[in-house]
Parts: sequence; C-alpha cells; structure tokens
Amino acid sequence: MNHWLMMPLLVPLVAAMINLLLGGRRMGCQRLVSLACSVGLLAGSIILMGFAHSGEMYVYRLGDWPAPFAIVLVLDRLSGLLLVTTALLALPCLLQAMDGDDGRGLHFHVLFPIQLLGINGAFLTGDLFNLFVFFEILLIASYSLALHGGGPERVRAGLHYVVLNLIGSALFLLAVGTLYGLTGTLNMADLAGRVAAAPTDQAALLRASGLVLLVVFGLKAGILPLHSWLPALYGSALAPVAALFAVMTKVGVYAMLRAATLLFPPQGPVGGTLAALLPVLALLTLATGAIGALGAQRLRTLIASLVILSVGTLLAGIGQFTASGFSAALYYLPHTTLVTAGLFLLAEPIGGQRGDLEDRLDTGPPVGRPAALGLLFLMGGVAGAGLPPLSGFIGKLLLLRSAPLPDGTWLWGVVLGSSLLTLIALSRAGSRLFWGPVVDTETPTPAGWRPLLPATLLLAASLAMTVAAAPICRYTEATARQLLTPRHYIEAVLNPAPPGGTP
Amino acid sequence: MLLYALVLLPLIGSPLPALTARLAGRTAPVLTAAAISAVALLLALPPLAAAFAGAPMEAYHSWLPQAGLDLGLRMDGLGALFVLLILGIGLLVLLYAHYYLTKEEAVGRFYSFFLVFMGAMVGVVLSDHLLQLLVFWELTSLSSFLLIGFNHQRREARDGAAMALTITGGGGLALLAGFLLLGQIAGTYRISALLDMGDLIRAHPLYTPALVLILLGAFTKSAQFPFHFWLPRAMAAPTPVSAYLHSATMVKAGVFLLARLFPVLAGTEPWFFIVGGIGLLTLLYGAYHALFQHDLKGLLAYSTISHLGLIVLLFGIDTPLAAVAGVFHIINHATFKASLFMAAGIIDHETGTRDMRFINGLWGYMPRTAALAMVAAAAMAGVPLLNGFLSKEMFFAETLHLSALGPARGLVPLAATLAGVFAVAYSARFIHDVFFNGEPKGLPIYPPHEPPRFMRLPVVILVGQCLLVGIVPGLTVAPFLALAAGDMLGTPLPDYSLAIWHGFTTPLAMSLAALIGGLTLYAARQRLFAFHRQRWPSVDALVLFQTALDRLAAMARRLTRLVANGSLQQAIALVLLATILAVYWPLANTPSSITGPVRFSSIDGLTLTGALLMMAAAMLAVYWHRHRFTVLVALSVVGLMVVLAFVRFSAPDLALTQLAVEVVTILLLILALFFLPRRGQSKSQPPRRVFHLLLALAMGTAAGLLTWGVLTRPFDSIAAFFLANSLPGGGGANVVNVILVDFRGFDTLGEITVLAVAALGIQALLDNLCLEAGMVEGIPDRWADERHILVLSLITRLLLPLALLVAIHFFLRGHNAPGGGFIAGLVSAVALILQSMASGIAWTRQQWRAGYRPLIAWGVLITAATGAGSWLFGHPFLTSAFGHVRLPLVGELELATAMLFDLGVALAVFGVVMLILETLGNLNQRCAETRKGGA
Amino acid sequence: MLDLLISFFLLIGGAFALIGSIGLARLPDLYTRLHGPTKATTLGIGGILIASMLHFGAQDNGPSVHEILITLFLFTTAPISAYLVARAALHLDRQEDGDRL
Amino acid sequence: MLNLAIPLALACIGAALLLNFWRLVRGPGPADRILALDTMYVNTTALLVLLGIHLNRSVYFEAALLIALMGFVGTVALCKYLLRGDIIE
Amino acid sequence: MNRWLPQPLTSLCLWLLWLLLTESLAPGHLLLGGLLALALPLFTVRFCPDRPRIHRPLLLLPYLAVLLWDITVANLVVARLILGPARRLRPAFIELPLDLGSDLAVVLLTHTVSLTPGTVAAHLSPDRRVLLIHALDVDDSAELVAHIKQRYERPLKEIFAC
Amino acid sequence: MEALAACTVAVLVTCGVYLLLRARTFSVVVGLSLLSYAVNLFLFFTGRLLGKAPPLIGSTAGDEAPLADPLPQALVLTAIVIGFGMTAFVLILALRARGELGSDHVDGKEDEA
Ligand code: NA
Ligand code: NA
Repeated sequence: MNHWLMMPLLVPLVAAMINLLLGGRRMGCQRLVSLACSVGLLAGSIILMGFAHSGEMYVYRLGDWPAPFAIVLVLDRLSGLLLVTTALLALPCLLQAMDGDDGRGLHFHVLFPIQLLGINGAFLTGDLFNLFVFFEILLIASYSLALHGGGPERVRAGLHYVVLNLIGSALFLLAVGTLYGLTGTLNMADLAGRVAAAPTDQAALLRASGLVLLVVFGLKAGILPLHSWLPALYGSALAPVAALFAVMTKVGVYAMLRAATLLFPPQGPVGGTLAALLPVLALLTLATGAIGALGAQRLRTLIASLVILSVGTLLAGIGQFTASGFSAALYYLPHTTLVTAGLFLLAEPIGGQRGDLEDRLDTGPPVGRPAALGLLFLMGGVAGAGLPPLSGFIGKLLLLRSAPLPDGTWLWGVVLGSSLLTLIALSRAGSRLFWGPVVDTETPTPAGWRPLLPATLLLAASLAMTVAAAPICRYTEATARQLLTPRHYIEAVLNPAPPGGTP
Repeated sequence: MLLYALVLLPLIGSPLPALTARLAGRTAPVLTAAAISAVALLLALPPLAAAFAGAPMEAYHSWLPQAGLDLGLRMDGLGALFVLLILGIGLLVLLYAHYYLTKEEAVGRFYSFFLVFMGAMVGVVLSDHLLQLLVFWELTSLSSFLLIGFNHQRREARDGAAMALTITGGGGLALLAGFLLLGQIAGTYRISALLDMGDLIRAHPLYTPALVLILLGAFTKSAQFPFHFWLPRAMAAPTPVSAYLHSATMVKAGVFLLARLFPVLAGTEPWFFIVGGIGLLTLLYGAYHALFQHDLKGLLAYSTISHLGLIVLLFGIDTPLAAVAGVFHIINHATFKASLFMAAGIIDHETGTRDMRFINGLWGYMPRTAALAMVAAAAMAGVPLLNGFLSKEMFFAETLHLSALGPARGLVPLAATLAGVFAVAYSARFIHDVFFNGEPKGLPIYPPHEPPRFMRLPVVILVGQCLLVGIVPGLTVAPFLALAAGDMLGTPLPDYSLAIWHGFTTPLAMSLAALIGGLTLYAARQRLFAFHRQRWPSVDALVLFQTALDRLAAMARRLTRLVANGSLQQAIALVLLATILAVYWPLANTPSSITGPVRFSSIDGLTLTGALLMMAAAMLAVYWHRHRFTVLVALSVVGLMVVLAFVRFSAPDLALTQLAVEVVTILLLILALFFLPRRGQSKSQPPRRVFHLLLALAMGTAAGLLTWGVLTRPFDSIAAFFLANSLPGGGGANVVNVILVDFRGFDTLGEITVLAVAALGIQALLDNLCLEAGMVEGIPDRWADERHILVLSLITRLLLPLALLVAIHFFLRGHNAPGGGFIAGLVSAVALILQSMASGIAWTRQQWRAGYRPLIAWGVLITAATGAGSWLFGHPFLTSAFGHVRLPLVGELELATAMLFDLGVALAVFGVVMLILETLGNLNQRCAETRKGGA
Repeated sequence: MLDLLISFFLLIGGAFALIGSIGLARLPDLYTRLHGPTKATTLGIGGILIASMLHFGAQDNGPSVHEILITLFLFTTAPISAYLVARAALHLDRQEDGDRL
Repeated sequence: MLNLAIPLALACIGAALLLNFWRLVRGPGPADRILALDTMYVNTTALLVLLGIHLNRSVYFEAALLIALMGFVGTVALCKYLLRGDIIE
Repeated sequence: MNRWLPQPLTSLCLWLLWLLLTESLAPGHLLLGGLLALALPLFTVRFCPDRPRIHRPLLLLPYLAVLLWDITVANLVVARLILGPARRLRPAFIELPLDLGSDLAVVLLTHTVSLTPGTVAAHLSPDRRVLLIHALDVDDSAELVAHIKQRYERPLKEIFAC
Repeated sequence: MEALAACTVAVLVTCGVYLLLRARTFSVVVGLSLLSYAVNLFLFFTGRLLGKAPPLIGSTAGDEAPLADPLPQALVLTAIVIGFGMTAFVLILALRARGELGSDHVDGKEDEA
C-alpha cells in the first residue's frame, strides 16, 4: 500500500501541533515549521499527482480493514490535481501571511496547516461520513482564519458564514443519514453500487438526499441562491486568508463533481435530476458573479464576485457531463483558484496605500509603484476576465468548445455576456485605482519586491498554465475520462488486486 | 521562423524602452523602440519578396488541439501590405512622438505600450489561425486602452480609454464566438484552409449567426455606426497614438478582417446588406458630423469614421473591383490621415489648443506645416493629383453597379456623392479655418512657431507619398495593390487601371459635384452650423456611455442585493428554501409512496412520555426564546430526553457522551449569558414571523418525512461486519468504541482535531476582548455578596478525587463497556470546572498550573502517533494491535494500541474543554481589571 | 421471595419519587416545594437502588454493590442543590423586596 | 410479581417526570424551574436504574451515575448564575 | 508518610470506592485501585489546602445510623404533609445559632438538616454562626432549634472536637 | 414507534429552525443546538429502532435479540463531539460580535428586528 497517501494529511497535522507546542512567543520557529510544511506538501502533492498520472487508482485502507467497512483514502487523477492546486496556492498565501498578518491574532500557524489538512482530506477520502469530518475540519479552521485579525466587518461576515455552515453541516448529516438508512453503507464506491441497485420505491428518497447534498455542497461552493455569505467574507478577511479561501469554494465543486460522477451518475434516477439542474444553476451563478463584479464598490468584493463567477464557470463545464466539459472545468479550476488568490493578495498593497479610500473603487490619487502593481493587476485582470493570452482565455475557449452550438447557445451567451461585464468591471476598477489626478500628498509606498512576491508567484502561475497548457490539458482530459468511467474507481476500492500485485 | 521573429520581436522587446528609460533618460527609449521597429521592418522584407513571388511564407505548428489553439503565421500580399503600413508608419510615428511627448511624461512606458501594440497588430495581420488572430486582436484592444489612457491625470483620457476598451473588447468577445462558430462549421481554424471553403460555409445554417458575430467584432474595431462613438473620445490619447492607432492601424484591423475573410464570408445577401448598409450609414454619418467638430482631432476622428465606412461599403458591394478599391483606400487613408493627425498634433503642440474657433491664420506663423497639412487635407477631400482622388474615383465608379438593389440602386451613388460633398466641406474647413480666417484668438501659446525640423519630417514623408501615389500610381502603389488585392480575393484580378484620367465619366462628374458642392457648403457654413445645433443637440457620447454604465452598475448592485442583502435571516431562509425544495420536489414527483413496506413497531408509554416531554420542551424553548435564562432550562430538558432516547434504544455510549457534552454546553451558555446585553429582543413583524413559522414547519416536516421514509424501509447494512470483527479483530466487546478507535479511528482523529481547533479559535476570539457584563430581565440587578459558598466548595473538594476516579474508570473500561477516552476527558474536565464554580477559577488555577494547549497538542500527537506506529510493522495507518499479557499476582491483562489512541483522545478533550472554559472565565476577570484600571 | 423483596423496594422507590414530585408540583411556594424533592425523591431513588442491588446481586456474576455509589453521591449532593436553590430564591426575593422598598 | 412491579414503578417515575415538567413550565420564578430541572435529573437517574432492571442490563449504571453527577453540576451552575452572574469568577 | 500518603483516609475511601465501582476483588483491581488511591490524592491534595481534621472518626458511625433512620422517618412525615391538605401546613424560616468550629462539621450539619424531617437549610451566614432553616410545618420553633442542637450538633461537636 | 420518531425529529427541527430565524445571536445558538439534537437523533434512528437490542457483545447471557447497529451510534458520537465544538465556537463568536458590533443582533445592527 502506498503510504504517501497519508502525507498530505499527517504533515499539516503534525506541523500544526508542533506550532501549538511552540506557543505564541516563538513566531520565527512557527513560521519555519509552517513553511517547511507547505513546501513539503507541495513536493508531496506533486509526487502524488505523479502517481495518479499513471492512471491507476491508489486505495489506502486505513486500519488494514477491507472496504467498504472502514475508511479508505483514494487517490485518482482528480484528487492529485486538486492536491497540487491547493499546495501551489498555500505556499504564496503563507509567504504573504508571514509578512505580518500572521501576528494579528492568535494561532495562525496552527490554523493554517489544519485548514490544509481539511482540504486535502476532503479531496482524498473515499468515505462519505469521513468527508463530513474533513469538511468540519476545514470549516472550523476557516472560521478562525476568517476572523483572524478581528474587527467589526470581519466578525459580522464571519458570524454569517459560521451560522450558515453550521446549518449546512446539519443538512449534510441529514443527507448522509438518509443514504445510510437506505443503503446501509458509507463507502462512496459501495454507495454508488447500492444506489444504482436500489429498489424503485426508494428512488424519491434517494433523490431527495442527493439534492440535499447538492444544497450542502452548493453552499460551500457558493452557487446562486446560497452564495450570499461569500462576498462579505472574502471581502473582509485578511488578504492571505481570502486568497487561501479561493480554493474553499472549489472543495464544494469537487464534492459535487465526485457525487455527480460516482454516487449519482447521470444515467441513474438521482443523477438525472442533478444533470438537469446543474447547468441551469451553473449559468445563473455565472451571471450572478458577473453582475456582482459589475456592481462591486470595493476591489475585494469584485474579486469575491469573480470567485462566484468561477464557480459558475466550473459547474457549466461539469454540468455537461462530457469529457470535454469536465476537462475544460478542470483546466479552469487551478487557473481561477490561483488567479483570484493572486488578485486578493494584490488588493492588499493597493488598498493599503489609499488611506481612507482603502480598496473602494472610487477615483483617488493614483497608487504608488504603478508599474509593478499595475502590471500585476493587468495580468490578474486579463487572466480573470478570460482575455487572451493568459490561461483564463484558454479555459474559456475549452469551455465554449465543449458545448457546440446550437445546443450551447445559452452557455455561450452567458459566458460571453459575463465576460463583457467582467471586462467592464475590471477596466473600471483598474482605471479608478491606477489612474487619477496626481495629488501632491505623498502616499506610503511599499518598498522592495518582497511584499509583492506572493502575488507575483500566483499570477505567474497563470502564465505558466498558458505555456504548459498542452500537457495540462492532456492531464485534465485523462482525468475527465477517468471520472466518466466510475467503474474503475469502484473496482479499485471494492475489489483490490491480490496482495503483492500493486504497490 | 522569420515570421515568428517578426511578430515576437516587438512583443518581447517591449519592456526594453521602459527599462532603458530608467537607466538612460529620454532618448534611449525611443531609440530602442525605433531600432526594434526598424529591425522588424528589415525582417519583413524576405517574406515580402516571397509574397511577390507568389509563394507566401508560412509557419504552422499544432499546439493545443483540445482548445483548437494552434500557432500559425502566413504572410501573403494582404498581410504584407498591412505589415508595411504598421511598421513603416510606426517608425514615422516614433520619430514624431519623440518630439511630441513632453519631458514629464513617462516616455519609457509609452514606447513599451507602443511596441506591444505594434507587435499585436503585426500578429493580427499575419495570423493564419482564427483564434490566434483573436488573441492578437484583443491584445491590440488592451494595449490601445493603455495608450489612450496614457495621460491618465485627465478624466477624458481615463474614461475614453475605458469606453474604447469596453466597445472593442466587447466586440472581441462577439468575434470569439463568431470564430468558434466558423471553426465549428469548417472543422478548422486555419485561415488559409478556410479560404477555400467559402461555399461550404456560406451554405451552413450557422453561417448567418457566425457572420453577424464576426461583423460585430469588425465593426466595433473599425468604429462603424452605431459603435463609432468610442473613436472621437479616444482622441484623448496623445496625438502620436491617434496618428498611429486611429488612422493607420488599429481601426484598420476591422476592415482588414473583412478583407481577410472576404472569400469566406462575402457573396451572400446578408453580407451585402449588413456590410454595405452599415458602411453606407457610417460613411454619411461620419462625413456629416466631421464638419461640425470644433476640435481638430475631432474633425479628423469623424472623418476617419466616414472613410472607414467608405471602405466597408466597398467591401460590402462585393465585386472584385470594389475590393481592390477598398484595399487601395486603406493605403491612401492611412497615409493622408496619419499625416493630418501629426499636423494637428503639431498645431496643438505649438498653440496649446485644438479648438478651431481660436486657431486661425496659422499660415502666417508656420507656413511649412500649413502647406503640408493642406496637401494632406486635399487628399482627404479627393482632390485630383492626390492619392485620395484615385481611390475615391474607383469608389464612385463601384457605387454605380449595384443591380441587387433594383429600383433603389440610384440612391447609393447619390449618397456617395453627398458624403463626398461633406468630405470636401470639412477638408475645406480644416484648411481655411486653421490656416486662414484671420488672426488667432487667445491662444494659450502665442506666437506659435514651426516645430522642430525632425518633428515635421514624418509629415513630409507621408505627404510626399500622397503626392507620389496621386501622380504616378502605376510606378508606386500599383504592384503592392495588385498583390494585396489579389491575395485578398484569392482569384485573378479583373482588369483595372490606376490612372488620373479616365475621360469624362460619371465618377468624374460625381467627384466634381462633390468638390463644387463641398466648397459651396463650406461657404454657407454659418447657416448650416445653426441648423446642426438645432437638430443635433450636443449630446456627449461619453457622458451617455458613462451614465449608462453607472446605471448598469447600480442595477447590478440592486440585483446583487436582492439575494445577498447582508441579512443573515434571509440567507438562512434561502438555504432552507433550497433544502425544502430539494426534499419535496422529488417526493412530489415520484409516484411511489413515501411509506416503505416495513411493519411498524409498537409504542410503549415510557417512550411516548419521553418523546412528548422532548417535544414540549423544544416548543417551550421557542415560546420562551426571549427569556434567555429560561430557555436554558428548557434546553436542558430536551438534552435530558435525548439522553433517555439513547438509553432507550440501546446506546449507552451515546447517552454518556451526550450527557457530558450537554452539561458543558449549558455551562458555556450560562457563561455567555453573563455577557449578552441586558435588553431583551423586540418581537419581529407578524408577517415575517408567520413566514418564518411556515418555513420552519416545512423544514421540520421534510426532516420528519425523511425519517419516516427511512425507518419504514428494510435495512441491510455493513454493521454485521463490525459485530463479527469487533472482538476477534479489534479486541473489544464495545463495538461502538471499537469503531471509534479502530474501524473508523480516522474519524475520531479528525473529530479531536476539530475540537482542538475550536478551542484555539475560541481563544483567539476572546483575545483582546472586553465586554460589559449584561443581564437578562427577571434576573436581579445586584448580585449576591457571597462569592463562594462554603457548603459547596467544601463538598466539591471532597468530590474531586471521586470524580477523577470515575473518569479513570470510564477510560479503562471503554474498549469493552460503555465509556472511553472521550467521556473520561469530559468527566475529569467537569470535575475541575466544578472546582472553579465552587471556589473560583483563579483559585483552581493556583492549585493546578498545567498548560492546556500543550495537553491538546500532545493528545492529538499521541493519537496520530498511535496511528503512524503501525507503519513500523508494515501496516497501514491506524492498524490496531492487541494482546493479552499474564502478570504474576495481577492476572491476565489486555493491552491494546486502542488504549493509547484513547489516551490521546482523553488528553485532547480534557485540554480543549478546560481551555475553552478557562479562557471564557478569564474574560470577566480581565474585564473587571480593565474596568477597575480605567476607573 | 427475592422477587417480592425487589418488587417491594421498587414500589416504595417509585411511590416516593412520585410523592416528591407531587410535592414539587402542588405545594404553594418554592420553600415548601423544596422539601419534596430533597427528601422524598432521594429516598425513592434509594429504594430503587436497593432493588437493583438485589436484582443484579442475585444473578451469577457476583454481588452488585456499585449502586451504593449513586446513593452516596445523591445523599451528598441533594442537600447542596436544595441549599443553592433556596439561597438563590432568597436572594431573588430580597431583591424584589428591595425594589419595592 | 416483578412483571407487575416494574411497570408500576416505571409509571410512577414517568408521572413524576411529567409533574416535574409541569412545575418547570409553571415556574413562576427561575428558582422553581431550576428545582424542577434538578428533580427531573434525579428522577431520570431512578428511571435509568429501573430500566436496567427492566431490560436486565447492568450497563445503564454508568449512565445513571453520570446523570446524577451532571445534574448536580447543572444545578450548581444555574444557581450560581442567579446568585453571582459569573459562574466561575 | 505525609509526602507519599497525604490523605490516608481519602486514600482508603478511594480504594474502597474503586472496588465498589468495578465490583471486583480480582488481584488486578485490588492493585490498580491501590495505585489509584495512592496517586490521586497526590494530585488532589492541592485542592484541599485546609484539610479537615476528624478527631474521633469512629463516632461517625452511630451518627450516620441515626441519620439514616431519621431520613426514613423524614420521608414518611413529609409524604404525609405533601399528600395532606396544603392549607394545614405552617411553614416558617428559623434561625439556628451554630456553635461549631470546623467547616466540615458545619457542612455536615447543613446536610443533616436538609435530609431530616421537614427542614431544609437555606442560608449560612458568612460568619458561619447562624444557619437559616426553612421548616415545612412548625409548631414551636424554639423546640425545633433545641431538637436539632441536641440530636445533631452535639455529636458533631464530639466528632470534630470543636 | 416509527411515527413517533419521525414526529419528534420534525418538531425538533421545526423549533430549531424557527429559532435560527430569530435575529438574536443567542436564539440562533439555541436553535442550532435544537437542530443538532434533531439531526443526531435522526442519524441514530437510521440504525433502526431496536428497543431491546443489547448494546455490547455478550453483555447478557443467552440474549437472542439482534445487536443494535453500532455504526450510526459511532457516527452520532462523532457528530455530537463536533457539534459541541461548533456550538462552543459560535457562542463565543456571538460574544465577540457583541463586543465588536455593540449588539447581539445577527447583522450587528438594531434597526430591524
Ligand atoms: Na479657426
Ligand atoms: Na485494526
């Protein structure tokens, strides 16, 4: 058995506990530990993705008990991709936090690794209830991280976020309970088989539980009527936290994707409803994000709207249930995660210079260091709005091509219309932030390249994803094919190869 | 390779000017930029030769088939023509710009943007792949945004740039859709391949949508009516930018696209009517409005719109000769309009204004510039012996053969002549109003001088070209034109001659009519201006556009607030509504009954009593929700009944856990109650309450239905495995505990992590917080004087060892009987809290100074290490082991790794509960001290 | 015979528990109500615990004595609970009187 | 004999719980409610022991012990709140 | 002795309690209980800084026997009062002057009062000199005070030698 | 019994949800507690209502009744513990909100109830 699968979980857990033991006074040591943890996670995740790239499913049976009875971890291409995305995101966020934000509250260096633990666990687990546990881990860490630094705005947004997610957790349990009560299992592979074989008189209840799961994951992902917590939360959290949260919505998307391909494939009675519903919700969410971006009065709210928009875009790809749709979404996913995170990190030095204006999108004195900041913002804007030549454009192209006309008319309309709104919003924002009447008053200008490094790293990822688009696309296509044949997953979990056969 | 170098050189070299500016001042950047352009121009020569030789140079590489993205460049005649225009005029503009830009401006940045634009433009005209063309297309929009907004201190510049980007960027999106559609129809995005597939494409049902989308892109870029309005506003750009982008290059990208795709898309009715119609409208509209501009550049901008309309109309006319005329006019317009812009810039530079109402009689101050400008303006008017005349002549000729229009065919020549009239009139105004018409009035800079010689040099070159082409077209432009038009059409060109004199023909008559009419019109301009002011109340497109955008943004805000209005109640209601739909919709849409086939079990009195009590207490909690203290009592009853339910249905572990958790929760609630505001909450509005009640009822019923549906169905679970393997495989008779520490020990590890983080989060939340103690109504104002009650503190001290003994008992037996680490941790924590309640937290802390955070950390680490320990034996994480040891005297003893696991759990749980309560308890202490210190 | 004894203690226990609760429900004020639970209910529990000891003691896995623990515990804590409730009520009453004065 | 006594005793405790709850609802003061709750805890302890006899299962003993313990802690906390507000000052 | 066995009586009690709890006299439990009985007080002794001194522990036994009898009687009495007509009750608060030097003795008396017929301890004055008692049905308050002092306070004084 | 179980869950959820929709943090916390009771009971019930099932292997001699499904019990245990952590957190967050926003209204403002 491949013990590497435990790495993305144990490394952050141990790092967090070491930091807890180090206590609040030894910030330097804590930073070192967190940094080592993040670098280790990145390296380990890449190794895991390498494993997954072979196309084999890696199943890790915790406690050496056979599936479906105990908990298993499963590594497939999708998990590998998301692990790497998370690790890629985490490192710059941590670097940014180490610029001083980590000291603005207690326990940052405990919460941060635990947040990663929760996210990684959610991507790896093959058990529905264990998924709930990892959701709770990532949520409880995110609550504290969102509130890190305090202040009225943060606390109000945090309170709403916490209460809504507690309701979400209750609903999750409701759905899990219903599924267990009907099928008698929690292992997702086993569940898939039992749902498919369920007697017809259970269809309604199964469908209800599937839809409740959709609500739960949708709440995490921020789809249309369930997104209202998102702008305020992302808009108020500290920059590195908001940046890290860019991946949180993707956990919800991941869960939906997993549920829609494994538990409730579109051929079944449950999946049929999901498959019909998902594209509609996706486009509505997409439009909501674009409209929110246009109406945003603060830069961070605008970027938060881009997060919503990205969720809509992802689901628009996923909702097609085709290899090309999945592949488009999976290419778009790391792109949007990293770019929105980069923008969040960028909002900090921009807003920090504008005094009382902060990051409000009103014309004010132009920002200091316009060349560096402006170039980065331009990159972020171009990537975020999906303009060529950066990765956002490629993602959009993949998405549009995955839904040829005339079937894809709605998708094309909404995607392109949203792009226009985003373009307007971002160009207005950029011109208001960077261009304006020159005022004599000296604004404090951040010096040196160090504060801009994390944002640069994240935005450079967009460039890298453009250059490396071909291999990435090959990977995502393979991932999509893997997702569309859940049989392999189920077989790997339930019917392991004889011992000695596989690592 | 050469082609790639040609495109990439300006793009890759673009940072250089900005970098050299930092190092070497003002001249270095322009030299760098010029050097790059010049090298690019040299690089363009070999492919140009190849194009002339009829074997266009091309390079094509497959890159990203999934996205349909390939890399492809091809330089045929049409591309070559545009490359020459772009690079040649670019070089001239660079020279001009060096003198135009003032010292304060960030010249380095300017030239960098300029090079990006140049590279993008070259990319557009050389692309052999639709999507790649689009990439460069959007890049031109972006770089032009930066160039227009270059003087961003001025509002017009900022807003003008944003408007230009919005329109052209939006058009780019339509173009993207159109290209994708075209690719979908043809199965390829390669332009050279598409050119042969015109018939197939035109017959496809998706042809019209694709055409419309592509035309949207082309028209927005080429400022065709009704998307023209951004162009006059883009005049806020520095004049070199206008001369380059808004006369010679960027606005030509749209017409280039029409030319490029002419063999693919042209030749249908939609093409004819849309392209021709829009072109005609634009031609007239631009020509008319140009006359009434007081701003020099404004006049030129509208004139540009009009000329672009002319070219579009020519392409719309859809004959080979019209196409030739269109290409010819592209060249001519580029030369005369660029020179005119430069002249206007010189005037602006030397007088400090561009308003023709103040600028008069410059002939007397700068005669050389005036002469040059007058020649160029004459070309613009279509005066013979100048290049504009030739192409306009061809245009007039082509308007005469529009048989498709039937009886209305006469209208087009008429309209063309009318446009000619206005063109002559505004050209006349440009000449007369600026260079003659008396003396200048109130110029900001007076007296104006001739510009530096080299600033005039580009104008001289361009005007010279106008003359040369106008006089000896056959020796100058003819081969280029033939090559470009030929490669555009892809078919052999029809016979035509570029001559000044074709005899007395109708087109000549039209030209003359235009000349005479135009001059007359200009002579009668006073009356016409009055008429125009009446008819066209001055509406500023920019203001309109801004207002529209602001309204749009406001609407977007309203829409956004419709869902996310910052109210938690609404957000909760939405989540609930979604859930209710998620449950009821499938239930309502499925014919099968919600009730399953399982027979119901009977109710006994005790269970009924417990359930009734539970429900009543819950309702009581709702009824009393404004009386916080009382709610706690009701909540305790619910908790107690839940415990009973767990006992009733054979779950002692659950009962124990629930009990312990319940008490700690109530303690926390009481502690929190102390700090909540005294004021009771007001009642909400009745309609809202009714809505909430309905929502709650619907949700409750949904949950009830799910319960009912599940419980009435047969059950076949994986439980048998646990029951069978718990004792032999896990070494414990308490299956629940074995599941918790072994089968699903991973959940437990996660669960204590959650607890740990919750405690740490709570500590972070209470950091630096100080609250006024609040009270609840019905509870006294004053507290009792007695801090600690003797009876209580004495007894609790005696009870402490007993409670700890019980905790240890629970811990040790957990694997085989109800209990376990979690309960042990909670019980010992409660025992210590009891000490705090009886004797005060400070006192308790004095007696026992353990750090709770290390305890938590060690607890989690022990648990994790127990799991990882199995690696030493080559087993997966969390593999358990147990064995029986015989000790002398003691007897047989069971040792299990589960015990170690549980020890970690107990430590962590104890630490968590203590940390939470202690932090909360300290809150009041600290605040009291703060209050005292403050007072 | 044993069954009889167990039943006796069970009924005694049940009856006293009920009587204590009746007292709580029907006596006129808090201080009088206090008497019911502190005494009757405690004894009620005592009875049931004795019954339990007898019941489980009679089975083959040895004497059942841990019920004594609960009894001890209850007899230790019940008076304190009563004391605290009375103490709180006195405090509240005084408060109200103070307000009235 | 036991078959009769156990249900009777159960009925007694059940009735006692209902009466306690009635007092809890009626109040009138917070002290009355605390008293009622405390009595409920004690009665539940009895009920658990009784259930143990009824189902012939000794595993409920621990739960009974814990209810007694936790009921006491709860009562102390509630009373302490009425007296001092801050229960762990 | 004092360092390793700070509270011998407590340790003994704990050992017995452990055996009660586990209901086992197996050697393993005897040993484990003994270990715990030794170890726990080492930790909890800090929470009992002023350790109560019991002068004549053996006298506790007759006291407890009396108490147990009185509790049984108390219940019968109270049962009659509860079930009888409420109007006949004559409840009253009575102040009981205390003469006990040991805190533990005071606490024991409070317990006794609360567990015995018709009385509940309601408030102990901060100086521990007066115990406020609530009685359910009082004939003569002086007599009740005398009864309590005679039957319970006196033996307690002897036990605690105060 | 099934109906009673369903009814109990329904009532608890109804009460919890109604309290969740009140505008005060304290009510919300109480509502969440009720909701989590309901969900825990529901999860527990999915193992079916086996009233006479022995809870431990070999807890009583000669017991022929089937054992209760232990898995939901373990799940509920985890859920209870996690729920405790979450309730504690949101409660303290309510305190913090009161400190930062000066109000115990969930939106931090008093204008609407
Ligand atoms: Na003039
Ligand atoms: Na195992």
